[in-house]
Amino acid sequence: MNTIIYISAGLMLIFGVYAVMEHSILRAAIGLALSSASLSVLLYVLGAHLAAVFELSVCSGLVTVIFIAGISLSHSPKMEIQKEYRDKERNRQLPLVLIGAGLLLVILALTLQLQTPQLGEVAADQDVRDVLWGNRQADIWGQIALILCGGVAVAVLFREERREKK
Amino acid sequence: MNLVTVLLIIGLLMIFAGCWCLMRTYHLLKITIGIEVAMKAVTLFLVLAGRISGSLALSETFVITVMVAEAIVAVVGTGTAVGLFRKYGSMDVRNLKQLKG
Amino acid sequence: MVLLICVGTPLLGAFLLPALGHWSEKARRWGSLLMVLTALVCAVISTVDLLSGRTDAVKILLPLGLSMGFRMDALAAFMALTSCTVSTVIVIYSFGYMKEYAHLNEYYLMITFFIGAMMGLVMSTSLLEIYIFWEFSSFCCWRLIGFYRDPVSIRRADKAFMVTVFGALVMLVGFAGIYGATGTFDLDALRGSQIPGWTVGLMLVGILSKSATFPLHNWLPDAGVAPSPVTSLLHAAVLVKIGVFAYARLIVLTFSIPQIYTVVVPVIAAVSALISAGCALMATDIKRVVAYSTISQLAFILLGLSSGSRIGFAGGMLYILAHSIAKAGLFLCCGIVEHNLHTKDMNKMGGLARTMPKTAVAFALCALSVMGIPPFSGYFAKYLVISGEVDAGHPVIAAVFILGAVLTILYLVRLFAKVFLGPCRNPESHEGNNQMVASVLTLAVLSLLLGFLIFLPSGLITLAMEAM
Amino acid sequence: MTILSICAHGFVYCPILVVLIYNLFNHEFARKHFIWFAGAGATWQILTSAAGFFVLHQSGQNGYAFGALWDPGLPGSAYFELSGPRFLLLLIVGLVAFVSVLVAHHTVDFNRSSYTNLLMILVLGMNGMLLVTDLFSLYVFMEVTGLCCFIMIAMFRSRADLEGSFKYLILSELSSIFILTAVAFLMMKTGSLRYTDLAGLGSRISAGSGRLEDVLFYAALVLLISGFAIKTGVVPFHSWLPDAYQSADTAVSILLSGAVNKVAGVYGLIVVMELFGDVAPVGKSLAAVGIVSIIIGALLAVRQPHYKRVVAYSSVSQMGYILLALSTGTTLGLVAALAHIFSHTAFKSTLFTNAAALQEQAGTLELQDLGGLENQMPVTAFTSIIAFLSTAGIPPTAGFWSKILIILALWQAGSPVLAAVALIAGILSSAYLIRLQRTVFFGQTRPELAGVKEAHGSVLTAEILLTVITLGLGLLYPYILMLLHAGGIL
Repeated sequence: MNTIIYISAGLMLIFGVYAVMEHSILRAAIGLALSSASLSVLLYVLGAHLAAVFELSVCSGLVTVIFIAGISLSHSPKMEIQKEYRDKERNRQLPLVLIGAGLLLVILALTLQLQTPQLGEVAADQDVRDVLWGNRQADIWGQIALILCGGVAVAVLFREERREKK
Repeated sequence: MNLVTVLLIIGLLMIFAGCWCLMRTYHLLKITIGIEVAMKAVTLFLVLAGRISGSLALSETFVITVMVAEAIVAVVGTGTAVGLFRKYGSMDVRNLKQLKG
Repeated sequence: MVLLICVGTPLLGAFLLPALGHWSEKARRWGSLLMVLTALVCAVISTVDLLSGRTDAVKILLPLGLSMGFRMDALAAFMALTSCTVSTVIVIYSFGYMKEYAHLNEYYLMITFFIGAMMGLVMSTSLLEIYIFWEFSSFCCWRLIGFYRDPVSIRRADKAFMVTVFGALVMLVGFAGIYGATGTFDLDALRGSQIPGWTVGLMLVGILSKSATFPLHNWLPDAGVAPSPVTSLLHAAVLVKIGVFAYARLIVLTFSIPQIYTVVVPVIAAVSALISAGCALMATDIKRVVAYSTISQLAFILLGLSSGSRIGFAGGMLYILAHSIAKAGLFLCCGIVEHNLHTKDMNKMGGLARTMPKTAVAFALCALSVMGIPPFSGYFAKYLVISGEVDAGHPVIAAVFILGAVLTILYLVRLFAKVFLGPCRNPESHEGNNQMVASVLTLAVLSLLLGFLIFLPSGLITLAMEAM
Repeated sequence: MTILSICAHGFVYCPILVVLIYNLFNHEFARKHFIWFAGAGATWQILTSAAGFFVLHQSGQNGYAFGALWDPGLPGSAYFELSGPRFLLLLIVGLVAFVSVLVAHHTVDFNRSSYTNLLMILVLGMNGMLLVTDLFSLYVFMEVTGLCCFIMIAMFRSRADLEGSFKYLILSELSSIFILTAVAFLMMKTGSLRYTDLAGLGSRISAGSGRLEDVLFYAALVLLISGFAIKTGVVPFHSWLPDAYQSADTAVSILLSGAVNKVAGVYGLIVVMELFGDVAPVGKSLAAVGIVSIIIGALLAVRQPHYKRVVAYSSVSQMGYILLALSTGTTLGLVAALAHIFSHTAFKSTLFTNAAALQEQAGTLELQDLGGLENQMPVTAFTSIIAFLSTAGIPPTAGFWSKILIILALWQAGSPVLAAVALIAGILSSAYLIRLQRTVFFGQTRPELAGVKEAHGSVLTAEILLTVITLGLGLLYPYILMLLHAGGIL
């Protein structure tokens, strides 16, 4: 059980860092999707089954589709790519920094000797759907607004310019 | 070093990577990807918090809502980036020099 | 009720003037004059009440010690009468002077509003109220100094505004300090209370900036770019007197302050008097000379008020009156000269006594009063101030001020000689129009008459002294 | 259905309803008559927030809880609640939306229908933030607010618009990440995010307990404060703000400065103060951020070459005053902060409306191209002077009273030095605004601007409306203070 958690968490981190470091934007998007997939495994193991499904479909699926749509709408000309290589140079420091930060955190955790909480049991009587529809009406209302927002965003931001601004 | 600590550290590193991307990358879409990477870690934190405090169902509803928000942010970010691409013909942040003062 | 009319008429009525101006030029002028006269009449009525032993007051009670109101006491009555009288003359003068300019709507609005703010300030019963009217006056002086709208005027208007607002904000910090120590802004409640020394210092910054005393005096000579009635209003009737009034009201009459300030303030005043007198001797712009003279004379007033002796205080108050009338007269005369010759450089003038004799006479009379030559009112004031300082035990400072008085005589004689005497260099110049000449002559005669009728204001001054 | 419940439900239902009805009409009709739909939504908001306040005040209740969809019966549920200080912010939202619609009538041209839709969703987002009783729901509605703003800035699609929008998006999402992380950390401790469960958490936590959750609690506070500070746009998190304000269409700038950064940023900090104000460093850090941003914001504003940038940096500076008032944690401090929020809304919206008028009439907002416009545009000049006085805290305007209240609150809370610095910094506000006056209105008219006309129609109406509010409040403040005193608040 714990092994799967460690492995999927590690994969999530590695794919995430890959997504940040990879200078090809398409591969970065795929890295993000893989990171998302690892997270959804993690969520499933941790007991959040519904969230895991959503993670897989929305974040790993939909968001990647959005990014790929964005990429296909914008093909950088060749000379521009050269400029973007600078990204790669700047991001090359990232693993080192991350390892440093990770070591620091580990040392901190070891020296502070904090009393860490344990993972509790998954309560059987709670159903996500009940909680969502019964208790989180405000969030649902917010989601409706968010989706409306997204609709307008697609309509406004992605359309080709027909009329120039005066 | 138990499970919770390890997951917290991994999450923090991931947020760090996302913020790094936000601050230091030149590519507009990459910046949006950076936001998403950091959001992954936040999702993990929320579920972890649910497990620790024993209200997993509640945190699951949070996670679902966050995902919707995440997707819309990706839409808006990509849309703006594409708009900028149409203006400049490139996705380079260094082109953004209109606003100075 | 009388007080509300006195403050409200010019303050709120001023906003009717642009509307009147749309209708007719004449209505605007007379409307403005009428409002100022209303304030004057109300002040007189209220003063009569006061002398017969009744005090007019209105007050609204507010939480947090923010209560506000108006009250007419001896000091307020004295200031209100002085500034209203002088303002009335200035408004009449500007009928003639301000004929041909644009922005006249704004001019009359601001002048009237300014006088209303002055009325409000002198009668206010709360520190916050003083601050409010104080800022009203800064605002008016900003618009009025920038009246001609050329870049120089605008820059100097901004400078005057910034300096006075800065002073006011520092003063407000002082007020907040007093509030922190006592929990109220109400002057009645604060009377006689001991306040921390540093708040007095902060208030002094505000007072010095407003009454243009060294080291915050710089904006006043620069403000001479404004039209002459405006400068006259600023120097004589309202603006700079606000500072000394605040000193009298707050530091002399309301609070008991640390002893050190009875030395510090006279020393500042002495420095200010000498420096500005020196500047006046050097300046070649007639308005600058008179402006520096204002700074120097204000130092005398401050000295009188701060000396700590009753004689000095009475002298200071009398000085306010004498200086208001004489200085207004001087500026208005300068205005006539400037209006005629279209220059302010006194090297280009000379022998004007021949072409504009009435102005020359008025100027001479006012200058004599400022110099402090008996039997003009200025003489009594100056005498009382200096003897008050000797009384308070600072003979050295008194001696410095006598030097200052001598310098005053020097630069005013120099000014008069250069402009009005000698060979005539401006033969085409002529007397100003009737309203202008009548106003300056009125002021000149007033300052001469006051010397003989010195007992008239003394009733009020005695009353004010009793409150010390 | 009582009046109160109609008012309350209106805040969440009305914007969605307007969006739905608006999109039923055909495109050309909707484009032409957008002002009626958006205006109706905004007017409804103004009226119900005022009516709701009086009804609630009459009934003597503290708050009115209601669910968005059905009854808030279930235990532990996130429902909406109307209560005292929220009404003022709801009123501000309505007022700013109304002014923005008036201005948009002139400035927004080809994407009016998107503007209307987004405005209504934005209003919903802000109403949601103000009404929710749960930290997570606060985040959700904050995200709605933010997203609407990005789209509204970007939808005009010039280079500057897109750039400003993207910069805003980056920093805003950073703040979202901060806040969500903080939310997760807090949840580890409590298992619930309702305000009632979180309040007083600070007193139950001790720094030296050696428990991970307690350490994370402090981390959460830092993240919450910096997250909301980014949204507020205070120094050192201000870099997005001038860009976004300058690039956005003026109708959108009004929304951003008048309502969004107050509701999304300052209100968040108000909630943080309400929940965790008993942890001493919270107030202190707010005070530190506030004082720094007052001074730095004003200093930066002095040098800006563009009208809207000056006004934007002035926002940074004024937000500092609000944070300073909040940092006291006293009732007087809260009242002062709300008062300053309201006066800031009035005067900053005036300045931006003036910007719209200048843009429309003179065709530029670069300060070097403007000058001496007071003869051509007397009303705009007058309203800008009143706004200037209010910003600098000079009587008799609303800004003066709110600033005085802030100073008194600080003095009572025992930080006189902060109060003194905040007061003296008022001179910096006067400095940049007097420069604005000198370069735009005061002075001789430039020959190329001689043909400029006064603004007309709805922009002029908006200017006058806001100036009347600023001046009227300035004169009525003593009365308001008496009312507050009678109500037992002060």
